[in-house]
Amino acid sequence: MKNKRDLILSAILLIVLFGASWFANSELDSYIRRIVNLCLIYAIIGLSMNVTNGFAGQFSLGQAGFMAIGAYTVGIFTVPVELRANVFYAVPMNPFIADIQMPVWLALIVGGLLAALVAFLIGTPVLRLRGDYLAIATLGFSEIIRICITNASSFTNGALGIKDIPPLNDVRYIFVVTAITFVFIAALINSSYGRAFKAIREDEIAAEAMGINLYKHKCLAFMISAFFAGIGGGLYGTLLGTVDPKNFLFTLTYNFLLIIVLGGMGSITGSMLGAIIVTAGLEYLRIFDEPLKLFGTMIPLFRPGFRMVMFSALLMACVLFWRHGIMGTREITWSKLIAFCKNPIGFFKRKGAAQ
Amino acid sequence: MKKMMSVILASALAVGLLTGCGGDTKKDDAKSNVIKIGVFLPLTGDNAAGGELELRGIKLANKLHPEVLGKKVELVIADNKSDKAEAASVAARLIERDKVKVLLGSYGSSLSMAAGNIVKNSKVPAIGTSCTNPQVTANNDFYFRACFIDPFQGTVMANYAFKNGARKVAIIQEVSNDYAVGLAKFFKDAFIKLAGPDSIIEVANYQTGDKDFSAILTNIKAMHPDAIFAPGNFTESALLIKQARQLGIKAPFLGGDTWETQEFINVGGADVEGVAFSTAFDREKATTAEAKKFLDEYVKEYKGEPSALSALAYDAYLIAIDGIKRANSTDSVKIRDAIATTKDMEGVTGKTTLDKNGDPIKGAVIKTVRDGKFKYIDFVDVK
Amino acid sequence: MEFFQGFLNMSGASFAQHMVNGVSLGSLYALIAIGYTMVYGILLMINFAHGDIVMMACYFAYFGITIFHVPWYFTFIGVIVATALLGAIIERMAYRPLRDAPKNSVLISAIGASFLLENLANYLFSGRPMSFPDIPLFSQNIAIGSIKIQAISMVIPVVTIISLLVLLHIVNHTKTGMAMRAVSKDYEIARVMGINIDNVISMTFIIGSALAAIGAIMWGIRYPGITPYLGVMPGLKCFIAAVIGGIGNIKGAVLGGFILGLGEILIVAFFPDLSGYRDAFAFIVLIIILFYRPTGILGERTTEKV
Amino acid sequence: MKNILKTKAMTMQFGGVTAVNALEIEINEHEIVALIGPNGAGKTTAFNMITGVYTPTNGAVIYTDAEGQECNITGMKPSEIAKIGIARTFQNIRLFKDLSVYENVIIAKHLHLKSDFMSATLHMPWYNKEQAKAEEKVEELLKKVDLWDMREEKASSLPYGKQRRLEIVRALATEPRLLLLDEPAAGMNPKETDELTVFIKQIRQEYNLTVFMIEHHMELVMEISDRIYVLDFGETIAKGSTEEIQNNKRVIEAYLGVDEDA
Repeated sequence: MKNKRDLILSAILLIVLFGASWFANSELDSYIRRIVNLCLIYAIIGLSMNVTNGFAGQFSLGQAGFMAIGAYTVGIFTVPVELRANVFYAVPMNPFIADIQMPVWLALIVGGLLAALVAFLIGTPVLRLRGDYLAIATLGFSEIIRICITNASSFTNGALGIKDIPPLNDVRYIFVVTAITFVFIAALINSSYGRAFKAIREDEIAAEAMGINLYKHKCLAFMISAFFAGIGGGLYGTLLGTVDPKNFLFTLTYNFLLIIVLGGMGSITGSMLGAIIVTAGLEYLRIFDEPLKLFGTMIPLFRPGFRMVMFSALLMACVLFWRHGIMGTREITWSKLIAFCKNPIGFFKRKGAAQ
Repeated sequence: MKKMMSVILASALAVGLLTGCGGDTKKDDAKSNVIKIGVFLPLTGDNAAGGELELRGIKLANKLHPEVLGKKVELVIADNKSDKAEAASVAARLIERDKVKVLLGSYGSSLSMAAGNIVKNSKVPAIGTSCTNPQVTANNDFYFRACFIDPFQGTVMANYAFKNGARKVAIIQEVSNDYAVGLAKFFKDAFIKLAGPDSIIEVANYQTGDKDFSAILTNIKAMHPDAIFAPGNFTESALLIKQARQLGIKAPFLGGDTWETQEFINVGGADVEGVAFSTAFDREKATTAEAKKFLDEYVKEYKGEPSALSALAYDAYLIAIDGIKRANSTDSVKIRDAIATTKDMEGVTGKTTLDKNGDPIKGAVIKTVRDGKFKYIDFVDVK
Repeated sequence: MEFFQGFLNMSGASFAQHMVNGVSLGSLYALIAIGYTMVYGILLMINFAHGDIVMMACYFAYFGITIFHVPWYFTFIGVIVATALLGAIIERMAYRPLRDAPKNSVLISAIGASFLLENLANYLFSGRPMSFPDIPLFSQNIAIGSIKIQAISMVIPVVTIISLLVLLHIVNHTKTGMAMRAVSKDYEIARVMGINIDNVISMTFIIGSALAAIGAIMWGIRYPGITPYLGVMPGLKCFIAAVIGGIGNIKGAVLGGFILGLGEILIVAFFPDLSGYRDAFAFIVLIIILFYRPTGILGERTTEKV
Repeated sequence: MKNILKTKAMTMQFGGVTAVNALEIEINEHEIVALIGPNGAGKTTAFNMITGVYTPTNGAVIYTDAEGQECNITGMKPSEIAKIGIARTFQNIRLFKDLSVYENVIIAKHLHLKSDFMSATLHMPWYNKEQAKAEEKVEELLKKVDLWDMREEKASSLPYGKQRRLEIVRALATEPRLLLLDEPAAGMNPKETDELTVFIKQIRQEYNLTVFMIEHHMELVMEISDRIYVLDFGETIAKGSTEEIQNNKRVIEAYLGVDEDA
């Protein structure tokens, strides 16, 4: 049976990748490890953004806010109690939370759940909106979250941020979280609920007429998205070791926007590809920030700031010329992979003909 | 169109590969006659102005002290974009990729803190240039710095305010800026100790990037403070002071070392005349020989008066060179141990001795703006 | 009761000063919001880059006066022309190719354009703030009793009203305006009727950007620090102002601008403890308005045809 | 004969305009009832009120469910109305264009799903069982209506007539008792219209349906309707059997001078 074959192949792939992450963790230098980790974390958040923007068709720009909630939850609850007085030196930590310490995995889940809760609260007023209104309202909420974090010093240490978060630069750990996220979202999209999301994306009115409760499903998608953004944010916090409100400016969301646009809105495998290309690419584009000597002459174009010009130009070029990204709403499936391996040239020809 | 895109992408990648590989030809460094020092500074983004000034100081120091242990010192400069995530990955890159022995930077305490764990874990010493937050070196044996810290700076300004007759002070802080919030707290603590619990009459907040301060200023005007302590970025601070003067607030403004940039005067114009702020260095207090050298060379190189930021960055480089010299080794851990015992190292901002946290014990200069120029008014030594 | 401290202690003079501040800020928001609303009214899309066009105009003015020493009155005309041109170019590059694409693509392209302008400015002009040229005529202070007003704060409302009237005239009484209204009512039918859609939309962007330039000049004189990210917050807030008033409705944008400007000032005036939350105010108002009156205060209610 | 749907003085006003005024409709089980009238008469508005897209400004919609209970469904959400057994199609086809034919139909089974989203995502056994049952039903349905061979194709790539049919099939998949068809024959050629006539009759028989439809093709209407309501400018100007309507003066007047393709 095809399903069984796919399941086995997927399991094998996961095991192989986990082995690779084991190898990466012990063999690669910390710089590469960092980039791998960042790729994985960005993949989680890209996937989460794709649930709302790609599958449910609700254009939300609130990812940075949900990440902030996750990152702060992890930050607040994992800093060792004895170090807290030192971190919260301006305004003492609220006694209500001052003695609660959690292991990272628990803090991650709590962070995700809190983000989902906030998404639920936000969802009621916001999800009635459509298109650009929704985009601007979610962006607004992400800013409100950030402003609240800046001002609620006794919980979040305000602008001073939280330092001394136990670092988690372990590729295996982050890989496992990413794999769980991927499998979960893939399973969700392939369930009846995932199809309901797609129906809403395609046509809200028809979806509703088919008995799909719009508010319930949009809210569900929004919450799931926030949950994983919270988890991703938490991992981001542990990777940095310190968080402060300025990490979560709404421009952070643009990174994930590029990921899902490049990968294809509505494609899970596309989001993974997008995350890897964007993260590694941004790191790679760093050469644009450094003076470049080509054939003995200095090229004056290359100086700090050029990389971000390239980044934004890429985002635009992607939308203008390549609106569906790499994958569109298609997925890389085992059947396609096998067909490709059997006949690489024929595979593309057939696809070309179909278009 | 699709084809064109892929061609462009492919060629971009190819160019990248070519240039990227070019940089990777590094051999075992024990025998090499180059010592690499990494510099990570904000060269773009909000803090670019400060980062650029510090880079000048470091470059100048490198020009005047190009060698140590008979080896050439090579600077590897990286931009951290005023962004913490970037700062962390840039620091990791400098250490892992470029194999730097010492790291210098950064402007902005939060950027330095983002690199804290990386420095600690990879056991490479880092020397902060102008990151004044006490948290940078706390709990981190590998982080040192060339500048004084905020508790000291806050106390200095509180004393200054008190000495000049201020009894009721209002604080306007850039609430989203860690530097401003930290400094405001230490100022407040010190001032309350001097003038009593009711002496801070108001703490108002604004966000980075705000342009309009008329509402908080109108509130504060009605309270008639003797002085206003307003630590923050220079752009926002200059606009704030401008609007305060425009609203008819006559009280003097006090601030921190971030104000010492030409942009502060450019934006603030005549309205920032008479403000007072603490900083690390001034020509008037240029007592050491190194300082004279620095002043001469700086004026020659950059055609302008150096700021304290450049001086501190210059000193950070010197601390690193001094450490390497005394360690007589290129081993990062040995260099770290040598830096930790830095004593009376003669730099631009005076003699530097590092305490057990890795913070220097040195005094502060108080400056003002007069006739469109920064002018020295006072020096406060460590008690 | 401490919370209401500011409210109880406020003197008449302070209140009057707050009102003046609010009107001054509000009229500035209104001026920029008009440009937003105009583009939205025709194209039904948020021109995310509008705030960044304002930013670019500030740089143009800086270069004109400070670097090239052109007298300010000539510079301002030049700035308006250059900015209008920039607007037309952005429309041509970022929006025209996507005319028949899904709305979300246009939105992403707009975000991309805005981000590109910011990064480009950062790259070209460095992140170091530049000072908007000081024009004593506008920056001088005028005192009315204990109330202080900067000359420019009295000019801004006048400029806002004039811009509003000129724009209303163009939209309601000229051929171009008629074409614009036709396009905004029904894009397809306007095309069938022989209206050159591309020209009309370009024209919209040119007028919108010229308004942005006027706004930028006023903004620059009032708040003279120019940075690459200058346009982000004003851009968002003026968009919100436009939505509050009813997006697409020019008078609504002015109304929204004043509501937002006064609101922001008064919330800090009455509740000084909330000064740190001031930027959240605009977004909270936006969400409340969208919840209770999705088309804004003066906007027409529309229903989707099923 | 048992009554399945009735509207009581159902009225819809947009601003100052009355789109539908005090509409009284009664539909009995297993009937095919047509709603006709010139363009802009308020027919689709009436549909929208019945299916919850609009809430009537006045009046009530009463539905009799499978147990014979009368319930007031005025102002209920469209999704809830779909759940109690009223399905509809749209005047301008509203398929899920980018999804496959199969997906279009199985989405309509979602409303019968009892598993919560967690067990669905984790593909718990009880969810899989439910899902298998749904898949079985969809397969059976698609085979019956000759769309099984095209199940993998994108809905938007189907020929026009098939799209119309698919929309009806999708509505059928929600297992309704009352099916509302909004101009099912619009844009069809005579051959397709004939096929549709047969199809509607067939599904009514097969699934024991009640059909309420808006249609301009008079031939189709006269051929299959048991009863007809005629609307003009929001007012009911006539109702009755096909013969009664064909001879009604007011109906002829209303249609005279109105450019109709029927």
